[in-house]
This record gives sequence, C-alpha cells and structure tokens, in this order.
Amino acid sequence: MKKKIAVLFLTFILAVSMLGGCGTYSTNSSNDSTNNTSADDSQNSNTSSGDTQTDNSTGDADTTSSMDTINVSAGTALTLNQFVSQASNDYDALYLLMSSLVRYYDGTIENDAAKSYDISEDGLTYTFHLQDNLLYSDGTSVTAEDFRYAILKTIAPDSGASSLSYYLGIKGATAYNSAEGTKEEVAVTAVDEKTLEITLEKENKAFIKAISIYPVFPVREEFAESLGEEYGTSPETILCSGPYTLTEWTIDTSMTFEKNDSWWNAANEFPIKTVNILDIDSANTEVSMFENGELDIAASVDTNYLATLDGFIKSYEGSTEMFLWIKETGTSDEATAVLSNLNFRMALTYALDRSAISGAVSKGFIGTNRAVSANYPTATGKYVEQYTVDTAPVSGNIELAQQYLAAALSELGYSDVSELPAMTYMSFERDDMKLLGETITDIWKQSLGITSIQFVQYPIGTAIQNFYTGNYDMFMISLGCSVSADDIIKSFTSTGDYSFFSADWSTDITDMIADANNEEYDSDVYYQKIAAAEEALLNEYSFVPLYNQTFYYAIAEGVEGYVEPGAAFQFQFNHLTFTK
Amino acid sequence: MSIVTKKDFVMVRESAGAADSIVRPSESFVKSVMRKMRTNKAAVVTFSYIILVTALAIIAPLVSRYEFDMTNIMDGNKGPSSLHWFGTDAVGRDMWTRIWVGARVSLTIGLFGSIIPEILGIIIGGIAGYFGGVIDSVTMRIIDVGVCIPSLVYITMLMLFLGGGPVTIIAALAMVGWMGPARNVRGRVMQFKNREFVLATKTLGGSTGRLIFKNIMPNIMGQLVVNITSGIPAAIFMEAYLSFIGMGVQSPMTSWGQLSQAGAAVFRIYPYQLLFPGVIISVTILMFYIFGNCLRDALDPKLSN
Amino acid sequence: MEPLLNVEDLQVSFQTFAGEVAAVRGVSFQVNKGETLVIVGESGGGKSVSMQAIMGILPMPPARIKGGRITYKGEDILSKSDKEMEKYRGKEFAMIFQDSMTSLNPTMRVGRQMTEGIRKHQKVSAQTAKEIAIDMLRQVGLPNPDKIYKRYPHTLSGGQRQRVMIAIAISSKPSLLFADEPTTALDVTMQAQILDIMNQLKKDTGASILLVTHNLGIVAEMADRIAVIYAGQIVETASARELFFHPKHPYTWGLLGAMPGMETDKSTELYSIKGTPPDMFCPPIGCAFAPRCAYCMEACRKEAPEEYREENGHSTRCWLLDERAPKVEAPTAVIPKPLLNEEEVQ
Amino acid sequence: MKKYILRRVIISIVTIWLIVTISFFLVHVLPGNPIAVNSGKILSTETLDKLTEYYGLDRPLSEQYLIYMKNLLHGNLGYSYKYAGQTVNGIIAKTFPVSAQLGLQAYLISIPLGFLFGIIAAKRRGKTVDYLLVGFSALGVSVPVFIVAALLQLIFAVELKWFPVSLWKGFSYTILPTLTLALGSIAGRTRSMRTLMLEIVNEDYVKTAKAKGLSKAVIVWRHQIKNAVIPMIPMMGMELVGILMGSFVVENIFAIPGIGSYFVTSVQALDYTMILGLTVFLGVFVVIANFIVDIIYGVIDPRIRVTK
Repeated sequence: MKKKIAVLFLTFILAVSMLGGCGTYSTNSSNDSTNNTSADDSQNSNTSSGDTQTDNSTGDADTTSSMDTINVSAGTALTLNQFVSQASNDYDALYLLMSSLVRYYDGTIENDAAKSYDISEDGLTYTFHLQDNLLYSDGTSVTAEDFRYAILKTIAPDSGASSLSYYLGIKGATAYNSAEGTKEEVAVTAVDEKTLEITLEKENKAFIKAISIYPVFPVREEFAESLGEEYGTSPETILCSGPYTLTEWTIDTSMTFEKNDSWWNAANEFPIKTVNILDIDSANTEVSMFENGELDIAASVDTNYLATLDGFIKSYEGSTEMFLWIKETGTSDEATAVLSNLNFRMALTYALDRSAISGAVSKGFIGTNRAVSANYPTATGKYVEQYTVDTAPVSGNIELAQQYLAAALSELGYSDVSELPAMTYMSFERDDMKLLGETITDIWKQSLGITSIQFVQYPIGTAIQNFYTGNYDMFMISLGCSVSADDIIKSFTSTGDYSFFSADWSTDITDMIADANNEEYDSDVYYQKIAAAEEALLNEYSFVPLYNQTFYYAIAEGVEGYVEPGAAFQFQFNHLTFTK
Repeated sequence: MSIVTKKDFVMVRESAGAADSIVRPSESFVKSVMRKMRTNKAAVVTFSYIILVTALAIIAPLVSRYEFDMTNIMDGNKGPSSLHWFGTDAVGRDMWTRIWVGARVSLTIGLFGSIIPEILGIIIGGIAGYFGGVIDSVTMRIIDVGVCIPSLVYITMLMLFLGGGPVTIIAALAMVGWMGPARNVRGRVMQFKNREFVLATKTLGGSTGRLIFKNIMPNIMGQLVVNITSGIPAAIFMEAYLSFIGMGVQSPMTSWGQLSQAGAAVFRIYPYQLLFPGVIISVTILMFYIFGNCLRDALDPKLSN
Repeated sequence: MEPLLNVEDLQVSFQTFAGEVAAVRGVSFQVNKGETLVIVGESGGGKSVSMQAIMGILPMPPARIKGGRITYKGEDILSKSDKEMEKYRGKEFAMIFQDSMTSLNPTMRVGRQMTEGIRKHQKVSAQTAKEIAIDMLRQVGLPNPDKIYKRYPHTLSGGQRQRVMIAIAISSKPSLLFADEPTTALDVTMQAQILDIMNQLKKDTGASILLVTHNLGIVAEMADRIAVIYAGQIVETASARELFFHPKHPYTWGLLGAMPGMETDKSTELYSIKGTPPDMFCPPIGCAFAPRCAYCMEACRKEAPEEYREENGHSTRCWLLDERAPKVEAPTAVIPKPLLNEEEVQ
Repeated sequence: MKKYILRRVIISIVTIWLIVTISFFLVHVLPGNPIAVNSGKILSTETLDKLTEYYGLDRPLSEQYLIYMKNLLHGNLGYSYKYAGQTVNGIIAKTFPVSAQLGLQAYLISIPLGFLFGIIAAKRRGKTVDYLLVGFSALGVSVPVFIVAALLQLIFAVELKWFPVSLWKGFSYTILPTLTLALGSIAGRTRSMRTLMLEIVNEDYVKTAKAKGLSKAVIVWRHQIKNAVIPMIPMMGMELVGILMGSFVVENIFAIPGIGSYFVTSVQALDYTMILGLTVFLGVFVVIANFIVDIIYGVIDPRIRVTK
C-alpha cells in the first residue's frame, strides 16, 4: 500500500507538469545541450537530433542473443487506454508497447515511427515520414491515419487524457477541445499512408520534445471504437506497435512484456527478450527478493534499506522539491490573521534546521532553502551555486526565530504564544511525511513554544479532497517539476498552472519573470532576474522550501545500460543488457 | 482398640441441633470465583502482569525524562542505552516513553473496544433471543446486512466525522463488533430459554427482566467474560491493522500498532524498534488470553465440582 | 455360596479446587446371584458414586479410588485396566441412568445407540443386531419398535426414553444390572411399568440387580436385600423383611418413619429427621449421623461404631447395638402397620 | 422443506438488496470526488469536470442508484474508477480465485489441526501437552499478522531459501502465505474446541457410552467430537467466508494478486463501483454461507431440524 502510492507520489504526484515536461537533471549523463531548452538555443537542436537518428540503427546488434529475462520491481499500469490514463505508470508501460512519432531516450530524442521529419520555414508545420515496415503486433501496417485518429481522440471535448495540454498548440485544437470548432478544422492531416502533417497555432521550439515525453500512440480507429471502455484493459484489448507485446497483465501485481520481432528497429534496440514488471508493495519484501536474486532491478529502494543493499545502490536527483505551504486564508479568522503576519511565517521558517530534519527523516532528503532544485543546470554550471539569494539559512537560526515570533505576537496583540489560535498542518499519509510533520511541529513547540499547530494526516483520497475544500492552514506540497527556471518560479504564482495560489504579492513576481523573459537578455542576465524573482518569492515565506529528493535504486551485477528515469519514462530499456 | 468406655454410653440431649452449622463455609458465587482464581498459579501471574502494564502505562510517561513526542535530531536511531532504555526512533524520540504512551491508547482501545460491543451484543442478543418472533428475525436481518458491509466503510466515515483519535476506533469497533456477540448470546438465550430452571422461575411468576438478567445471564456470564478477555486482543489487533493501512491514531498520539508497524518497516536494520513494541504487544495479548482462559474455567460450575 | 459381587471397604474421593471431598468412606456390600440389592439413602450419600466406581465409569480426575476391593465372579475388577473393564461393561454389567433426557446422545438415532453396544459384545452382523435391538424395544413394551428404532431421542417422551435406556442395558443379557434411580424422572404409572420390566428381566435371565433409590416405595417393591447408606458409609444391611420389621439403626428409623403408609391419616405428624447430611468436605470424626441422631451418645461423637453382625446377615453400624449401650426399641410410628403381619411381605 | 428453502431465498434476496442500498448511500456520503482521488494529483478544474461527466458522477444520486441497480440485475457491477476501463466483474473474476485458493489451503490446514490440538489439549487436560498446545494457540492469536508474515519470510525465504520470497507463480509460492493465514485460525479453533470438549466430557450420554463398554476412541470420535463440532459450525461458516475474501496484510507483504487488498484500497480510493461490487459479492457469499450452515446444522444436529 505504502510503496505503490510512494511510486505514484514520487514520479509526479502534485507535480505541476509544465510545458515541455520535466527535464532530467541526471547528474552523471552529460549531454547538456538538449536539456537546456530555454527559448533561444532550441532552434538548432532538433535539426541536429534529426540526423543523429541514422547512426544508432547500426549499433550493437550482436549482443541481443545472450539476454532472455529481466525482473524489475516498479509500479504496474492502471490502464493502457491512453485517452483516459492519468498515472505515469501507464505511460511507462506504453513506452515499451507502442511506437510513437519520436521516442525519448536518456535526454535525447530519437526517431521511431517517423523515419524523419521536416519543419517549415515559419516553424509551424511539421511533416513526419513514417517507417516503411511499421507493423502492429497483429501483422497489419501502421498508417498516418492511425496517428491522426489518436491525436484527434486525445484532444476530443470529452477526453480526460493527461497528455491533452501538449497537443492544444495544434491549430484548431483548442477550439475543437472546447467544442466550438469541428474535428475537420484541426490542422492534422494524413497526406498519404506514410506522411502525417501537423500545423501549430504559433511557433513552439519545445513541441518535438513535448510529444516525445507525452506521445500519442497509433491505434486503428475501428479497433479502439469497437472496444469502447474496454480498450487498453487487457493484453487482448490493445494493438502493440512498439518493441514489446504484452503477454500477461495482473492489475497491481505484474506485467510481462515479450520482445516484438516485427518492430521496425527490433534488431538494434531493446535486446532483452522478456521483461517482468513486478509491483511489490512491501519494501521489506522487495529488498529480500533482490537479495534472493528474484529481482534484477529494484526501481525505487526504501531509504531505510540502503545499508542492506549497498554495493548495488545507485541514485539520481529527482526534479520535484517539497515545500511547506503556509496559506493566506486559514481555517479561522484569527488563524488567517496569524498566517498573514510575515514575522510569524519568518519565525516558523527560521526555527527549522531543514538539512538536519530532512536528513534525519530520510537519507534521500537533502535540505534546501532555494525555490529552484539544487541540480538545475545552467549552460555553465549549477544555477543555485552561480546565483545566490539572501533568505533564511537552511540550518535555521533559533534566536532570530524567537525574535520574529515576539514581534509577530506584539503586532497581532497576543501577550503569550499559548493564545495563538488552533491551526492544522496537513499532509498525505506516508511514513516519512508523518515523521517529518511530527518533527517540525515538535521543533516549533520546543524552540518557539507553539502548541496550537496540530499535524494531521489523511489517506491520500481524503487528503486530496481536503486540498480542494481548503480546511487546513499549512500543507506539505511537492512543486517545481519544470524545465525552465522561470516556469518554476511562475508556478508559485496565481498565473501558474495552479489557479488557486492567489496571494496578492504574486502579481509583482509575475512581472519580474515577464521582464526576465524578453528576447535580448543573454542567459546570465536572464538568470540574475530569475534569482531576484526567486528571492522575492522566498522572502514572502509563504512557500518554505524543505528538501530535494534523491531517489535510490538497486541494480544486480551484469545489468548494463540502465537509464535513470528521473521524471521521464521508467523503462528506457533501449540499450539495456543483462548477462546473468 | 476402641477408645470407648462404658460411661460414654450416655444419651446426649441437645445433640440434635448441632448438625445445622454446615461445615464448609458457603460462598457467594463471586467469592468462590475469586478463591479459585487466587489458587490458580496462571491466573495470578497473568493478572499481575496486566496490573504491571497498566501501572507502567499510567506512570512511566509521567516520570520519564523525555516527552513522548520530543524529537532530538542528533541522536536518532540509537540502540537501547542507559539514557534511552528502549533506544530512540529515527528522529531521536525516546522509545520507552512512546511505548508506554502507546500503551495507554492500545489498552483503552483494547478494553473499551471489546467491552462495549459485548454489552451491546448481550443487550440486543438477549432481547432478540428471549422475545424471538418479529424482533428476533429483524435483528438477525440487520446482523446479516451489517456483517456484509465492509467495516472499513464505517471506519473511514467515522474517521472523517470524529477525527482520527482512539474514540473513532472504539466507536468503529462497537459498530462492527456488536453483531458477533449478539448472534452468540441470542443462540445461548434460546438454548437456555426452555431449560427447566428457567421455566421454574417463570412459573414462580418472575418478571421478564428478572428472568433474563437473574437466570439466563449468569449462565452466559462465563461466555461473556471469556469474550471480553478474548475481545481485547482482537481490538488491539484492529488498531494495529488500521495503523498498517494508514488509518490509525492521529499524530501526535501513537499506539503499539503504529510503533510495531513502523518498527516492522525497518526491522532488518534497527531490529530493536520492532522488538520492544512487538514483544510487549504479543506478551500482553498472551496474558489477557490466558487470564481469560483461567476465568472461564473458574466461572464454569460444571468444570470445577 | 460365593456372592456374585463383593464390595469391600470401597473408598472414593474427589479432587476439587477447594480440596479433597471423601464421597465414599469404606462401603462394603455383597450382591448374590439372581438377587436385587437396593441401596437407599438421602441424595449425596455416595450411592451412585459407588455404583459408577464398580462399573469403572467414574471420570478420573477429578475422582480417585483411594482403597478397597471389588470382586466380581471371584475376580478383583478394581485392579483391571480400563481396556479390560470394557469387556465387562455392557456384557457383564449394564446400567440404567436416572435422567434419560441427557443420557442419550441427542445427535444419534435410538437404533444406532443400541446396535453399537450389541455389535461390540455379540459379534453379530448389522442386520441381526438390528433385529435384536427391535426385539429388545418390543420387550420393554414400546409400541411399533421399528419406528422407534429410527427416531431421535428428543422426539420421544420421558417414559419411552427410559424404556430405550433399559432396552440398551438389557440388549446384551447382562448378569448384573445397575439402576441409578431409574424411575425418579417418571410419573408413578410409568414407574410401575419400568419396575415390572426389570423384574421380568430378572426372572427371564436370572440377572441380579443393584438398584439405587431414595424412594422407599420402590425399595419395598423391588428389594430382596437392602443396604442403607449415609454420608458415604453403609450403616445397615439386611434382608428386606428383616429391615422393615426390625430396623436397628436410628437413620433407618428416620427413613421408614418419613414414609406415609396407606392409612396414615392427616393427623399423625410424620417422623422426620432434622438437619441435612454433613458436607463431605471434611468428614466428621465418630458416627456421621451423630449430629442428627436423637439417640446420640458420647461414644458416637468420639469414635465411629464398628459393624454389629447378626447370624441372619443383618448388620448395623451403630453403638446402640453394643451391650454397653442402653436398650432402645424402634418407635412404633416407624413400623408401617400394614406390613406388620409377616406373611404378606413374602 | 421446499417452502422453507423458498422463504430463505426470498429473505436472502431482500437482505442483499438491503446491503446494496445501504452501502450505496453510505459510500456516497464519504466526502471526496473519486476522480480527483484516483488521479493522485491535483487536476485542473476543467479536466476534473470532464472526467466526472465521463463517469456520470454528476447526475443526481437517485438516478445513479437506478442505473446501478439496473446493471446489477444483469449481474454487471460496472466499471472501476481507479482502474479505468476495468470492469469490477473482471477484477473480481481475476483476483478472487487467488484469494480463494490461499484461503481454502489455510482453512483446510487449520480445521484438522485446530480440532486435533483442541481434542488433545482437552483429553490431556492439566498435563504439559495441554499447556503447550494452549500456549501455542495463545501465541498464534497474540502475535500481529504483519510480524508473523515478516518473520516467516525472513527465516524461510531469505535465510533458508526454502521458498520464494513473494509473488504467486506456483505452489511453492503459496506455502508461506498459507502458513501465516492458517496460524491465526488454528489458534482460535484449538481454544474453542478445547472448551467444548471439556464441557461435553461431563455430559451424561458420555457416561452411557462408557457404560456400554465402548472403547475410548469410539467414545471420543462418535460421541464427544460429533457433539463438540455442532456449536463450531456457525463459526466455521463465517470464518470460511472471511478467509476466502483474502487478507490485506498477507497479500500486501507477499505481493499476491488477491481480492483482499481491494477491500481496503477501494475504500481509500473512493472507488464507488468497486466498493459496491465487493460488498454485493461478499453479501451473496455470506447469505449462501448462512444457508449452507443452517442445512449442515440441521443434518448434524437433529434437534434443529430444518423442516421446523
């Protein structure tokens, strides 16, 4: 129960998937160029990525024979119906089962169903040329019409697909989605069996990257329509066009993928014959299975067990960051008054030694006082190191905290801390979150004498429900999964994807970001302005950064070529080899 | 040789009345049960353990140097030492104090979580069993329906309306727990209903209330006490189960269930964090269980004559 | 001649929470072939405990046989193992219990409860066992026995169940039939029928009967010899006529006096024994009946009386028979008038 | 007999209908929108509204109830919210056999062992074997299941490597979970069997049997055990239903695709159709189990003949 929710939680929960999806900050893989898709230099990257496709097809054909089966413990899909799916585990499985126009692999974008594509001068029209031998697992051939049908169904008015927002950039898509326009007006045409043309509303350098991270998979119209709701719910109700076919699927337990030799690039990629994805809920069981050799890859290892499996453990920085969000409107008028007092918020922040607390709660948590995650790269190094901000220190300062509290009490007219109104500090039900919440409330009690803040935890369903109704004062929220720095900062403001961050100060931060974004600034000036916006945001002390999360996974000996998922696909087994 | 001499053969006048003083002291039912319990070694051992645990639960947190929720980041995950008898958890909270604060929660849930459903069961089962007819069939239908609705639906609902404290769990146990005892008691009451001594009381004009509680109940007393003592472990388990699925007692309170569940997650690395709560929860339940057995033997007249 | 059953100084005590209770404190009696011995006394005197001890069906623990010898047809059966005793029970011995309501297995048909005993001892096929059983049911006077054979105990009346009990007991032609208050749970008319069946059995098979009762009417009806038991000891044994005409023990007087005769009119106040039997938790020193005996002497309190035997087999355990004791005659009210002329009794 | 069966069938149908109706409205009282909950992330309000419409959750409750009942009559329990596109019937059909096999295996072990230990403990009351068995059965009841499961897994799977650590791929995979499940019910059954046997040993018909000269074994088997089993039957009926429905803890720790975990996750995920589907499924089972228990009860105990 805990582990499965954890996986869901780690990869994307509450993650605001901004435009262009979450870039991977994998510390060890170099190719910076494609990561940094900030506005100015993305133009040249995709033409270059175009030609890089050809060389990988001549790659390591001979080693495919030695590998037969690999067992991986990770979350299984809830549904394989791309038009309804909300969970990232679904897309992980579809990555193996389906081919898409372009395929994302370890930071680069490779050709897949589209042998090649070219872009019109005005950068609006993309023409994809499909592979010749592109087949479904039932032997029929994949046509451009299948892609057109899939795209239209993704942006249809009644579609709940999570990839919807990345295709609204197509001309006529937004109108069709809001049921004003018709299907025909959407600028997606199958010129012929092997050519697909897509025209955007306005130029978007990151379109290719977006459709590689949130792809649309081809499916024959009559196949999908005839199954209706049952489409994508079992091995029999999906049409595989990718490197693997699905031979077994038990919900919440296991999925078995067999190599699909009729895939166009079967000879060069995805050497492993059988991939078993096992959904293990108990961390203890997962570690024991790994020790017993029943598991070859443990996708996410519980930090308590790092010692047991050291020697096999590898880690990567996640792109999400955990914040303590102190709301403007509290659960009562007195609470609202107290919460909107800057001194009180500063007192709460200064009282916390965030690196010590995070480290104690879990080895994977690294305390931070910055709004942008620690490993966000700039062209020349780490943004956080190059551009500093003046805000509360990560190790906290108890004396200052007490002074701020005293100031706050006098401003609010309380003679003693015990008169403060009752406030609730809410989070999802998870062991480490519980430990963190209890520790923070206790430190506030020990160092500031505040006893009126009650830490409350709910099972995930109820917590999300409460999130909407808003009957809490403080909330632990994971934010900031975004490619560009300005988007990260913007996500904290009311103009971000979350419309309910409606603090009044957010407007001037939005102006600062807009200013930073105009064309002529070079990246250094851009980052300085972003840092200033970040500092203004931090010094509001509504969003108190807590920690960045490092994810640990375990790899058995003989496994080569495993790609760290970061925030993209979990099973990038394109060049994974495993000799027992 | 006979010690009797000639002069002994003299009539003794007033001897006839002496026989009336019964030689064996007649004891009230409760006193005889107490005597039997005192003489039973197992009962004495288990009862003193229960007293010890309850005393520790009340006193230990008061006299301990640490608050149960006082964190100390510096010495997290330290094994048992002179400073911390049961060691510390990940954020340096003293396990000894936490176990005894947890004991308060678990024992209250254990006790009330088993007594209240039993009493509800007795009352409803007794009435249904004794009166039979419509009341009986209606109650039985309610039980059939009630048993099927997953207990978690009640618990989630209660948790939202009453908050996550021990009260919710006890209320949930009561809502779910009364059906089993009610069914048993109904069966027993029906069984006893037409036994001779009950008919005899009826013929003597005993009022219905007196009949149910005076005659039928003592016979069910044995079963009641056994159910309560075996209900306590079940209630403590329920709390541990709820902690396992994340619906246990809300922070900052803790309970044996939560401590042992958290300990179980790391028991390969910090075994003491599971060992202490796990052992105490198991031994306490064992003691209640055996104490229940001894009580049942003492209460059952057939067994002890 | 050799008695069929000879019980000598049998002692049985029960282990209870509160300590040891001596239920039988040295009981001795004999049963000759073809004779009916009736053990009579107030309830709790140790009657049925002695009988169950002989049969070897006392639950040990809590019961424990502390001493004594029981010889049956010359063999000491007390020393026999439970396995060996199984050959006796149901074959040599048979027992009729008091409350047939609880003495029949509620979940088994009557027929099956009979055939299991028959087939155990008579090595006959199921069919013949069935015939024997049905014949037995007919013998005990049950109408359409083949239907009764198939029915369950709870569907029969009290009298029918008691007859089934007897049928079970006599189905293997026992030579010694034990009857533990066989008619107490029945009404008077049924009582007479049951006693006739038992006498009939005695006449047909020459079996001897050991009957336990507290009802003197049944004693007069059935007994060849009588043993009066009080507080775990036999206080007086004699032939029926001897005991009724020449009772020697004050307790026997009390028992006889308590029985209203045909013509005792309302005016005569019945002679009753005051008090209740002593609690065997700690047996009294001296004669157990002393506290309730109207003729109690110092000696009775000091020491338990020996047994005074007379040639005609009449033995009494009471100091009154000692030559040193003052002569006391049984109160006339005790001797029921109709029985006074001796011929009738034969 | 037929009249009685008919009456029971009608009562059963009414009971099931009651169960569904009460659960339906009870579940909808739980606050929260299943779509928001199952997505596990904060959805923008438009997607939320669209999906709510897609699942028909925006229609008035009474209308939803009628639709649900119409489908129920056809035996169609609808689609799960959490596992989009999966039918509740499909999930139950796939997962129940797993839990049933596990439950039956544990049940078939625990019945004979439970009875055997109970009888031996009663027969040798007060001796060491009695204390041993009572102690063992006490332990079985005292140690929480997740500790038992973790220990069995550590000892027999990781250390001794006799059995696989978890999953459900063959018979050897089922042994550890079955033992974990069986331990608890063996303990309970030993205790109640011992109590019943002690009560029966004092019954008069046992003395009659002994007076017939039957051997000890026959007396124990034909007379004592048969009568001791009777009060156990209602308990065994309900216990069987419970154990067939799987155990969340065992299935979670041993990663078994059983139905047990859905009873918990569906409530927390507010997966209305799943909760109702499971409740109806459980309800039908309980009603059938009661019916069978009554018939067996009648067969074994003539005093409560079914034809009353």
